[in-house]
Parts: sequence; structure tokens; C-alpha cells
Amino acid sequence: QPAEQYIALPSYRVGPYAAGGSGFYGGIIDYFNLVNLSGGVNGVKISWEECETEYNPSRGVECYERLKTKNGGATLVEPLSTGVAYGILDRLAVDKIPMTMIGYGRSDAANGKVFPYVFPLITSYWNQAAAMIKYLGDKEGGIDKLKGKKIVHLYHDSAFGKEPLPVLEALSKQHGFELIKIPVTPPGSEQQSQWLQIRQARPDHVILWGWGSMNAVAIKTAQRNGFPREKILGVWWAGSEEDTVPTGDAAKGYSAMTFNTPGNYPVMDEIRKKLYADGKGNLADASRIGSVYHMRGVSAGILWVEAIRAAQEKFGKGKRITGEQMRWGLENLNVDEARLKAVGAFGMLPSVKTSCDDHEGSGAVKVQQWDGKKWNAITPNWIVGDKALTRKLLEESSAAYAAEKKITPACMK
Amino acid sequence: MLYREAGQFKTSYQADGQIFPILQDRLALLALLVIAIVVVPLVASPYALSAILIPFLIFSLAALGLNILTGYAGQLSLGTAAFMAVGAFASYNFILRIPGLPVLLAFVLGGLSAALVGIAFGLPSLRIRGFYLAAATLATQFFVVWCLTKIPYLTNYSSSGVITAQPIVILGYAFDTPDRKYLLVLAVVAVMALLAKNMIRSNVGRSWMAVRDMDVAAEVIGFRLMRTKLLAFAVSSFYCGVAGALYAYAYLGTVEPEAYNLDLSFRILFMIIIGGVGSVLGSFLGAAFIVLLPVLLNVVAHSLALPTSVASNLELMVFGALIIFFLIVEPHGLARLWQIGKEKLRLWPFPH
Amino acid sequence: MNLNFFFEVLIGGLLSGVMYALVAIGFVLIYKASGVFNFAQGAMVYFAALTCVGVMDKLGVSLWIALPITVAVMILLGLSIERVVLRPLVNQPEITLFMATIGLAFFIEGLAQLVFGAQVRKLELPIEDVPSQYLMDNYNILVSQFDIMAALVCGLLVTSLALLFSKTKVGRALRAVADDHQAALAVGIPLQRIWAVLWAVAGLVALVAGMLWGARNGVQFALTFVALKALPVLILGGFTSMPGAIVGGLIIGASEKLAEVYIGPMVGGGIEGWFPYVLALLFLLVRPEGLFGEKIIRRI
Amino acid sequence: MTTTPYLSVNNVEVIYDHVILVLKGVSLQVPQGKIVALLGANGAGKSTTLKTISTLLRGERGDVTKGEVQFKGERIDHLTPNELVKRGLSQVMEGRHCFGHLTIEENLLTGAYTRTDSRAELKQSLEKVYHYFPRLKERRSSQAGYTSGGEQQMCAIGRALMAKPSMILLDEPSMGIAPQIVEEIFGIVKDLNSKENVSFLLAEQNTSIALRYADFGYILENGRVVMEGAAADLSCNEDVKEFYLGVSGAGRKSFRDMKFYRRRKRWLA
Amino acid sequence: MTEEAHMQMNEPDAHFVTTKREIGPVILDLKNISLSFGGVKALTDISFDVRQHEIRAIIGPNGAGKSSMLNVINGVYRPQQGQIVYRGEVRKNMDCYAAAKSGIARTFQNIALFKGMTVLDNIMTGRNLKMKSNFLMQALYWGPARREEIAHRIKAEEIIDFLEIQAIRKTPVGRLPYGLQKRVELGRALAAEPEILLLDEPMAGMNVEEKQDMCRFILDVNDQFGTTIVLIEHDMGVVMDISDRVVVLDYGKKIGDGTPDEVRSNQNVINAYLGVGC
Ligand SMILES: Nc1ncnc2c1ncn2[C@@H]1O[C@H](COP(=O)(O)OP(=O)(O)OP(=O)(O)O)[C@@H](O)[C@H]1O
Ligand SMILES: Nc1ncnc2c1ncn2[C@@H]1O[C@H](COP(=O)(O)OP(=O)(O)OP(=O)(O)O)[C@@H](O)[C@H]1O
Ligand SMILES: [Mg+2]
Ligand SMILES: [Mg+2]
Repeated sequence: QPAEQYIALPSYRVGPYAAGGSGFYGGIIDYFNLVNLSGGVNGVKISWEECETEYNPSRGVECYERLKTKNGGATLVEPLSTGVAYGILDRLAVDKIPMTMIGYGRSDAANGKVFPYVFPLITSYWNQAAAMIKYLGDKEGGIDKLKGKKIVHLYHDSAFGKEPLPVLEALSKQHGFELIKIPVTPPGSEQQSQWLQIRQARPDHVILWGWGSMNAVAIKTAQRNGFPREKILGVWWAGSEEDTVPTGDAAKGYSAMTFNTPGNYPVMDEIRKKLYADGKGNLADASRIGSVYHMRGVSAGILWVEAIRAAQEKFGKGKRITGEQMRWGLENLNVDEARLKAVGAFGMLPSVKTSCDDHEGSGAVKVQQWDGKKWNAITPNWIVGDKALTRKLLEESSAAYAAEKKITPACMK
Repeated sequence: MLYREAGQFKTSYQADGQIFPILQDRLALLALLVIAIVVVPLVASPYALSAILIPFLIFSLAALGLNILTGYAGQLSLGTAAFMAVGAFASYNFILRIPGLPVLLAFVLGGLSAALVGIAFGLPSLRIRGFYLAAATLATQFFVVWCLTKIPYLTNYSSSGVITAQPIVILGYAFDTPDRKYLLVLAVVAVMALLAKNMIRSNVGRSWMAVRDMDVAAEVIGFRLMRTKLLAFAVSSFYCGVAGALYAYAYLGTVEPEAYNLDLSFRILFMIIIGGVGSVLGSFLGAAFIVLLPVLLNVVAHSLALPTSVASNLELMVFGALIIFFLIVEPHGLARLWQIGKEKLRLWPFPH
Repeated sequence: MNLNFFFEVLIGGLLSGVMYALVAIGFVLIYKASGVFNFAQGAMVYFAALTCVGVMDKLGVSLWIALPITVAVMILLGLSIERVVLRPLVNQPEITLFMATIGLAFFIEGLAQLVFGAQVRKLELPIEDVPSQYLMDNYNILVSQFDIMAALVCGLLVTSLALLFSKTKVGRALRAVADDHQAALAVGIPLQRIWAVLWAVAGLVALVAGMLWGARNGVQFALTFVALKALPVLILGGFTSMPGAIVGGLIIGASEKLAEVYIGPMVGGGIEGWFPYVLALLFLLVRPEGLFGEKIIRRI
Repeated sequence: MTTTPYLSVNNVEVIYDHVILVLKGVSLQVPQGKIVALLGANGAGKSTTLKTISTLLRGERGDVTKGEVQFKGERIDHLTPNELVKRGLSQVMEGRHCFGHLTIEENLLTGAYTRTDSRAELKQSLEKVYHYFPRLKERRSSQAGYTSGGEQQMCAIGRALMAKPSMILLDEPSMGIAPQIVEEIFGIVKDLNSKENVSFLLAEQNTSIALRYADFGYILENGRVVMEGAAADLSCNEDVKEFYLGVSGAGRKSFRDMKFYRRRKRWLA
Repeated sequence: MTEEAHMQMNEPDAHFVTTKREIGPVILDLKNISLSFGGVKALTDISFDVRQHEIRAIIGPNGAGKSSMLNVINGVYRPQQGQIVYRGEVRKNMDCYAAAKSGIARTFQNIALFKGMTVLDNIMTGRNLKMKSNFLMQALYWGPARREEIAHRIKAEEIIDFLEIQAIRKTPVGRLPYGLQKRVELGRALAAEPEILLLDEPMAGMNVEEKQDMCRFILDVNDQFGTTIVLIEHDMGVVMDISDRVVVLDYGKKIGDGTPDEVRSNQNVINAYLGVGC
């Protein structure tokens, strides 16, 4: 029996975040199936197992522990939940299993010297926040035009919502815009007072740093209070169909960050043709193919498969690689435009090149806008914010973590 | 006829006041302890230890804490997770700010901090009762988590409000592997369960139960309501605080305040209701039910090869249905079921 | 202080309060009539809304056809809850019944998502959630017309249910049941039938809440959390009072918004999570049974 | 017994909580239009017997494991209490069980829940109860939870009368009632019995008065019927006299002179 | 076993010193007590006293205010007017705790036992005011705490023997039949070794035999411990037989006070309560 590359997926498909979970993990599994249909990675098929976490850290840890030893040992894990990710953070280095945190989690984990087994791939919150400000600056006609402007940071009052604060505060000082921070108590099903405050403040822009049901409520409440949706810019967890569809027309004109350009790509076509046409697709509702979460899942799948490929190049083609080797693969990822073209996803996600210093690998994002029916990219190019600034913050923060945990920062081989 | 106390006469009140007056029970407990201390660490897989047994024990401790308050003293509370959070974050800060502080002492200090918070939030219980009190304790839940997210000092100015538990080292011995952590948690839980049982069988315990069963009468008999209730809040919060610290240090490692959300409070409440309100054993049985059943259902659902989303939803439904089923079979929880089982065993082979 | 803004916040708060009251009514209904604290109320709200949009989606029918179907489903749900959950648990301790409704909540949540899927959906009612032009033009005050309708619906519900409880024989019987199941049985109150009807009505109340909240926030799992918003309303107004639900809702809604806007910025904001509870707590210290709740009889 | 039984309990066995055996085969009959007394010490199983008949046992986790109960020739052990009340069988529970938050008058009116009569008729019944218990009329608008123990007991009895039953199970009606009213209550029982042909099964500790008004009596000990007979016969029985009526050969003894080394009645069980 | 031997075995109070019973001075003096609830006047201007060691009965029709009177005595209700003089001191704001502390114990009309606890534990709660060790020591259950627990257990067992409820020692009280619950409640009150014992219808729901038992217990307590007893009872036989003096209440007013014989022949009392032919 040929060796299989086994990946642990502590997923969630019930509860408040089920919509996001089912789309994301659906995308991952669709891509795995696609790869396996064409014979796997150099003949090594990918296998995986899911486990329901309900987005709950305690259950997530149990899932991780249960999944990690199966099928000869997991070689990668992705919980898509900050709480769960934190719960297993300490265990990864001991178990020698790398974890990706695609688009979430602690931004300073991009420092591979301190977090060798953690990969906040594509882009972290800090770089996103920096990119947001850059975009808003561009919109005003130059970053210097932000001076004297008012930007509201309307955020989910949790670790997630507070994560970008250091970056936004630093940038506000640097560029002279006023930053008004307005928290929303999770789950955020009532935001009348926040939006009245916003209306009162008359900001030029509102950054919506929300998650789950908070987003739709924010957009609806903005509408109720007559606040123009064009002035709202969402984080990428506030930029999916799940966030806009329930608001009806209220979201028209609302824009959000993304690291997946909406549109059609060969790889998505193949998924449609080879999987869904045969009833082998993972999504229960075929209309969600190509939705934001689904594409995000496919992107994750692409990066992982490329990491496997890279590791096989080094450690032996056609062989099952270990968790440590996988870690190497993730750390030496180079998914450039050519590679993306080859897998039929050019333009769908930015190119990613990682190193020991930079487990993030990109930091580039786009802005998309909701036209009432679907998302459309409104920035032709990938936007990158003030990376020097985020780098500085990252070094400080990860150094503090290393000190607290008594880790000597060093690159792994 | 195996399980009988016939022939076991107690010759002193001391013997009669024992926790397990029946010899068979004592032997069974001894066997259980030997298994838990010696056999389990040897044979159990790291998975079983670190993903099942450790959380099971920690939740049992939290459930025990809540059971002291709700089950014994009759004060329904939905703020358990908040007290756990206080315990965890206080322990973290004590270790951080007092160099060389022994970890166990930090846990105790964390528990004491939780106890203080418990006393403060227990004050309304002097006037408010039942579901009104339960809903009012939600104030604790939300307020404490809010404080932890808003006061940067408490999270050592970490930008996102996340803390990372320091490694557990006691007398130079590092508790870093699953089996060591397990033994540490087991020791803490066992000692605290014993202390709880002692309290319950002596005057404090009786004062709690009296206040629970009929507070006016308790007062007439000479229990001071304020002291009794506040003591229950303090002890309960202490237990929850220690459990919370263990949850952070021996289980999750890195935690955000959100890990101690309302959901967790509810889960612990479920544990004591399913296990048995007012029963030490019930706290353990309930924790086992709530921790293990979803895992079991998850495993079963997976082996059926159902589509994952179907499986996950079915799990939820079966879980809910089983809760209802057990309540119908025995409204007083698993501990009562166990006791009835024992009574039947005592009568066996006669039906009555 | 900007007075106009103050009034906007106040009115916005009052109207949010109405939305909370809408959920609180469901709790009061069950509690007042059976002494059960129905934890599954939130799940029922979600279930109702999801069934309605789910039926529209799957059968491709309009709202006006889906609605009666949903009504039928909710009634069926109420009847089955009585038969399967409550009947075997008559005369059990409050906390056991409470726990049973928790089990019920899990079951209903699972069932709803199993049948209709977990994705987020939109629900459009014929009335749009935009500021009322009339009030805007004439009084320069911003009030959503949707909220006005919600307030009307809520008022109607409360009035009719309050009348049911105070003026009819069934209402009296229901209050008797809440006091003592066993004695209620002994005097011949058909507990089973009454509970079945009651839960069916609670299902319909949940449907109304689900439609309004669903139209407001989208039909998604988070609808189950609106129950949390109803709790401070309940303890403030009293678990056993229909008018209490409305008054409590208005007080909580208005004060939490005012607090968030005027106190929030001073302490870092986000105080809406706990403020209503603390407020309700302060009220309780003065009146332990809430503003309008029935006095807890403690006598020896 | 010669008349066909109106209510009959046949060899009933009851277990609480799956383990506690309380009734060990109890059989008894109540003929139509008669008053039957059920006597016995504390814990003998009187209340349990009554609850078995009215099927209220289910709510207390008691199970009828053997035997059957018939009312008007129909098996009733599977019916709901509501159906029983509709068929004319009402119970006054031990320990009052008033609806604390309802006023006395509301309590009484809930008693008439199963009736479909007009308002005027209800009013009439209400007046009748008030006539029996003037004290209730005075307190009609107080919440029952705040009335005195005796007032609650009257309320519970009145509430059962409101259903216009043809058979009433009375569980310790005289408990906590002033002596005058006790006489009155039994007067009411006799009154209803003779004028409206209502049958009664009453569990009562006040044996002398119970036997005075009853036609027939059963004595229950430890879940078994140990003696039965016409009320008059029972009150002449020496043992009943000594243990239940407190009179021995020398007439009624003062409670002050009781010595604890009296003869125990262990033999009865 | 001979009857004598049986008696000896059952003799539970061999170690109690039997004192000669004599009525002492006034220990509790109630002066012009008035209490009302909203519009309901439960007690109007009532005065009476209780002497040491006596058995003082309170009788009266239902709703006369008897239970309310007991509630006033032990501080559950605070009268709007009037004075309570207890052991020569004026007690203005006596709350239940203070009352218990000063040696007043009671039983209740609607049994107020702690339903979830066993008989033994219920009786042990009666001794709580005598327990000294703090809760930390109790948690460790070691040394003095344990010795204390056992010492009190011995006392509790004495009461259990005295009331002849050995067999149900470990039964949860909720499961007991009514009559036994009343007995346990008496035990709980006795455990406090009170100076004054307030009994609210201790014999309701008992048959003659059980009433006889109960009377014997009450008389024994009164005799042997010299406990003063205030008793509410509707059974006139009992009241007339065992009490020294009787207060009669009606509609919150005192309508009679005196020895049983005096009361029995008081026309007001006959009209209001006893009825003719008693
Ligand atoms: N819910 C219950 N659970 C367990 N045992 C019970 C329950 N109810 C009653 N018993 C037991 O059943 C027996 C009979 O009780 P029952 O109440 O029928 O007696 P009774 O003859 O009415 O006594 P009393 O005169 O005191 O009212 C008692 O021994 C009692 O302990
Ligand atoms: N807490 C209270 N609130 C309102 N009314 C009360 C309260 N307590 C007692 N009462 C009223 O005061 C009166 C006296 O009540 P109490 O209980 O003292 O009577 P009682 O003499 O003990 O009667 P019984 O023999 O029936 O027990 C009654 O009418 C009762 O309704
Ligand atoms: Mg009885
Ligand atoms: Mg009384």
C-alpha cells in the first residue's frame, strides 16, 4: 500500500461559525480530492481526517490530540480558530507537527526563530492592517492625505479584534489621522449604540474588524442609521458571502479585504467539473463553489500541496514526508506566479515565499466590493502595507514571548 | 449478595462518619486510586492523558466547585468560567511578578483571588434567589472577562490580551509531559476532592445544605445566612479558580480571556446537573459525561462514514437527546442512578 | 451635550429594547405557566426563522406560503416537546426541567442545521429597515420604520398574552400550574394538553421573534444568542410578568445604549455586555422579584 | 360487602424510586354513597394508597407494579388525573398544596376548572364553599401563600368541592384545623354524603371522629390492610380502642400520665 | 426477653438527671404586641408572659395569629408595636439568629426540615451554635475538628435514642412520613439544648398513639432538662392535659389566659373556639 500524506483537520461545521467552517474545510478537501484524482503529489496521495471542534478550544485540543497520532502521525494541522490554535501552540514543537494559521492568529508567529512550527501563511493581521491604511491613503489620493482624517476601528472585543491595534496606533501617529476605537461585545447582535456613535463622529472611514454574525449586523445597522456603506472597509473575516448575503441590499457598496481575488480560475473549474459533476464535492450546497471561504480553503490546499512538493524535492520524491520535513517545506515555500499558473490559480492568491524569518511569506492583499450579488475585486494589484513597521513590532513582540517562554530564538534546519 | 454491609458493624461514631463506611467501597476506591496513579500513566496513551484525562479532571474540579455553590449551598450560578479566569490570570500574574514563587503556591493564590471575587459577586445572593440569581451571576461572567480584555496590566500588556502560561516547575522538577501533568492534576484534584468531602460531612457542609433546603429555617436554627452563603461563594470560587489555573497551565497553555466564556460556564453547569446536584461523585460523573460523550459520539459518527456536516449535526442532536433521556430516567442525575444501582445490588438477588 | 443626539440614542435604545422584549416574552410565557426556565427559547427562535427561509429556499415558494407551513411546524414542535420531554418530567425539580430544555436546545439546533444547512441566509420582510422618512423630515429624528413595526407587533403580543393570563380561566390555571404541578393535576387541570398548547404558542412567539430578528440580522446560528439579550430584561421586569418584559426591555435597551455612548468611551467601551446585567442586579437588590414579578413567597 | 363497589382497589403494590416497596398488596372497596375511613399509623401508606387511586403517584416517582384500580366499573390506573376529575373523582392532597400566588378565590375557582357550567352556577358553588368556611370569605382576596395553615387547609378542601365530584379522596382533612371546624368539616362530609350522595374515602389520623362519621373502615399497617370492618365494629375493638382511640379499659387516659413502657402494638403488623 | 429487661434496654435517659419540676419566674414577657401585614391585623395589642419551666399553650381558631406570635417571639417577624422582655432584658430588634443564640429553638407548622439531608444531619444542624472549629479545620477533618464532630455526634445520638428514631438515622427526611418528620423536627430543636422551645402544632397529623408518644417527649424534655415550652395545638385533650397555662387568641386578640380549667370555662373561649360540648 502506497504511503499517504496525512493531514489533521480539526474543523467545525456546527454552531455559530459553521458557515465559515464548512466553506473553508470544504475548499481544502475539494482541493485534496482534486490532487488525489490526478495521482497525488508525485504519487503520494493525501489523506486527512476531520474532527468537530465547535470552535471550542477545549474540544479543539482533544481533536488535535486524537488526530495527531492517526495514520502514522499527522504532518500538518489547521484549526481555523484562534482559541484552538492557542491551545495547541505549545504542543506543536514537542509533537513536531507544523500548524498553519491562514489569515488569523498571532501576527508575531511569523517569526520562525521563535515559532518554528507555526505558519501564519499569506498574510497576518498586522500586515493586513497596514495594507488597509495604505489602501485608504491611496483612496484619498496619497498616504499624506490621511492627515486630519478620522478613521473608526469598529472591532470585535476580543483578542482577534485587538490584534491590529498596535499597528493602527503606530500608523495613526505616523500619518496623523485620528483613530477612534469602538468595541463591540461579542457576539455583537446589537450595534445600535456603536453606529450612533459612528454617525456622531462623522468619520471618513470605518474599519470593520468583525467575525461571525457581527458583520451582517454591522452592515444592517449602518443602513438603518443611514451611514454610507462605501465608507466601510471590512477585515477579510468580514468579507465573505456569509457576511453580506443576509443583509440583502444593505451591503451594496461595502468593501472588504481579501487575499483571494474573486473570479474564476482553472482550478475552480476543475473542481466543478471533476468533483461536483460527479457528486464528489464536499460542499452540501453547490452554489457555494467559488465563494470566498471556499476559495480560501482551496488556497490553503494549494499552499500545503506545494509545501509537500517542496519537501519531497529535498527529502525524496514520491515518499511520504514527516512532520519535521513538512515544516521545512513550509519554511522554504516558493509559490511564485509560474507555480500558481501551473496549478491554475494565478491571480487567485498572491505569490508566497517563506523563510525562517518570515513564516508569513507574502503580506499582500486586495480589496473587494459587494455589488449586491457578488464580490468584485476593486484593486487591480496586490497591496502591501508598511512592512518595515510590522517587522519591527513583530520582532519586539516575539522577543517578549521568547523571553517569557525561555526560548532561544534560532532557525531550524 | 456480594455487595452487602451485613456483618460490618460500626463500633464508633468515627467509623460511622467515614466517607466510605462500607468495606467494599473502600477497597474499590483504593483500587481506583492505584489504577489512577500507577496503571494509567503506564498504559494510557499521551492522547488519553492529555486530551481526555487531564481535561476530565480539570472539569471535574470546576464542577466540584460549582457543585459546592449550587448543589450544596443552593445558589444557582452561571459565572463559573469567570472565576476560573480569575484563577488563571491571577496565577499568571503572581508567577510573572513575584520571581521564584512556587507554582503550586501561585495556584493557591490564584484560587484565593477567585475567592475574593466570588465573595464580592456573592453579596447579591443575600437578597436574590433562584433563576434571578442565576441571571444576575451573568454579570460576573461578562464583567470579569471584560476586565481581562480591558486592563492591559492583567495580560502583561500583550497586544491581543493573550497570556502564555509559564512552564510548571515544582522543586526543580518540570511537569512538561502529558503523564507528569496528569499526575500533578490528579494530585491536586484528589486532595481538593477530599477536602470538599470533609467540609461537606462536617458543620460547614450542613450549614450550606440547610441554607439550600430552607434558608429561613436555617436562620432560625442559628446559621448566619450571610456568612454561610459568602463562604460557599468563596470556597466554590476557590475551587473554580484553581481549576481555571490548571486549565491554563496544564491543558491549554496559551489562553485568551475568551476561552473562559459563557459557554464554558454553561458546560460546567450541565456537568453538575447531569452528574447530580449536591454530590461529589456527581461532579466527576457529570464531567465525564460532558467531556467524553461528544468525543465518543464524534468517533462513532466518523466510523459511520457520514458526510461530516451531517455527522456533526447528528452528534449535537444525539447529545441533546441523551441529556433528556438521562433526566427522564433519573431526574437527580447520574450519581443518584449510581446510588439506586448500589441499593439494588445490596438487595440482590431479591428485587426489593 | 447634543440634545438631538441624546434623543436618538434614547429612542434607538428603546426600540432595541422592544426587540429584546420580543424574545423575553417567550421566556415569560413558559415560565409563568409552568415554572420552567426555557433555555431552548433561543434555539426555537433560530429554528423558526430557519424553517421559514429554508422552506422558501427548498420549495421555492414565497414568504406567504412558507409562513403557514412554518406555523404548522412550530405547532408540531410544541406538541412533540410536551409529549417527549415534559410529560415524563412533571413535578420534577426546577433545575431538572431547566436542564431538559438545554438538551432540547442542542437537539433543535442540530435538527435545524441538519435539515436546512448551516449557511447564513437572508430573510426579507415586506417592510424595509431604513430610517423613516416621515420622522426624519418632520422631527429630524432617525428611527427605522422596521423598528416601529416591531414595536407594534411586540405591543400587540404582550397585550394579548397579558389578557390571556389575567382574564381567562386557562390563564388562571396556568398560574396555578407554575405554583404546584402536583396540586394542579389534582384539581383536574389537564396539564398535558395545556402544556402542549402553551409550547405551541411559545413556538409561535419564537417565530415572530425569529422573523423580526432574522430580517434584521440575517438568519444564522447567532440568532440563538439573542436569548442572552433577553435575560437582563427578564430579571429586571420579573420572570412572571408580560408587561414586565416590555418595561424591562425598554429600560434595558435605553440604558445600555446611553451607557455605551456616554460612559463606554471613558472605560474603553464594550460595556454593553455586562452593563444591563449590573443594572438589573441593582434593581433586584431593591426588588428581588424584578419590577413586576410575583413576590417570592417565603414563609414558615 | 354486599353493594357493588363504586371504587375498588385490588391487590395494589407500589414501589417508590424503583427500590422502596411501600404498598404490599392493598385491596379495599368504597361502595356508592358511603364514607370509608382509612386508618393507620404514620408511614403506613395511606397517602400512597390515595395517590395510587388518583394516579398522582407518577409525579413522585412511584410505580404501581401490581394490581388495579376500578372506578364505576372502569379501570382507571392508566388515566390522567384530569380525566379522573372529569369522571367525578377528586382528591384533597395531604399537606394543603394551595397555589401560593393565587388568591383564595382564584384557588377555589381553579378547582372548578373541569366544569363547563355557567358563571352563575360557579358563583353558587363558590358561595356554598364560603358558607361552609366563612373564614375563607374573609380572606378571599389574600394570596393563599400568606394565609395561615388552617386557612390553607380549608382552601384545599373547598377547592376540591368546587369540582362537584361524586367521590372525594380526603387526605387528613382535619390536620391543623381548630376543633370546631373539624366537626364542621365532618358535618360537611356527612351533609354531602347524605344530600348529594357523594362517596368518600378518607385517610385520617383523628380516628375517633373518623369512625364516628364513617360507615366502614380499613386499618393499614406497613403497607398491608390488617383489619377491616364496619365503623361501629371497629370502634368497639379493644385494640383499636387502645391504639387509635386512646381509651383503654379505664376510659380515656390523660396525656400527662402516659408512660413510655406501654404495651407496643407490634403484633398488628 | 422479659418485659422489664426490654424496658431497661429502652430506657434511653438513664444518664439524665431527673430534676424536680418547679415553675420559676417569668422568663419571657410580651407586652402589647401588635403586628399587621398590609391591611391584615395578625396580632393586636397582645400581652402575656411565660414562666421558666412551664408549659404554656397558645390556642385559638384558624388564622387567630398563633403562628405569627411564635414568629414574633423568635424574631422572624418584627412587631410594629410592643416590647419583648426576655430574661429581664428588653429585646428591641431580635432577629432569628440572635434568638437562636439566646436559647430559643422551635419547630414549624409546615414542617421546615432540610429535605435533602438525612435525619442525623438534620439533628446535627441543631447543634451548630455549639460548634467552634473553623471551616479550614473542618476541611482537613483532623484533630479538634474531628473530636468536636464526634462529641456532637454523641449528643445527636442521645436525642435520636430519646425520640426512638434510631432506625431512620440515615434516611433522607424527604422520604419520611409526616409524623416522623415532626418528630425529627423536634429532635433538631432539642439538639440546640434550648432554654425555650416553641412548638407549632407538633401533633398535627398524628394518631392518638403517636400523640401520646409526642406528649411524653415534651413532658420529658420539660421535666428533665427544665426546658420552658410554648406550644400551639388544636387537640384540646392534649392542651388541657399537659399545659400549665393557656393563652387564647382570636382574630389577633387575646380573649383568655389562665390555667386549663379557667380557660375551659371562659365563655368567650367557648364561643370563639371550643364550641359547646367540650
Ligand atoms: N416520594 C417518596 N419516595 C420514597 N419513599 C416514600 C415517598 N413517599 C412516601 N414514601 C414512603 O412510603 C411510606 C408510606 O408513606 P405515606 O405517605 O403513604 O404514609 P401515610 O400513611 O400517609 O403516613 P402519614 O400518616 O404520616 O401521612 C413511608 O414509609 C414513606 O417513607
Ligand atoms: N407573612 C404574612 N403575610 C400576610 N398575612 C399573614 C402573614 N402571616 C400571617 N398572616 C395572616 O395573619 C393571620 C394569622 O396567621 P397565623 O398563621 O398566625 O394563624 P394561626 O393562628 O397560626 O392559624 P392556624 O391555626 O390556621 O395555623 C392569618 O389571617 C394570616 O393570613
Ligand atoms: Mg399521609
Ligand atoms: Mg398556625
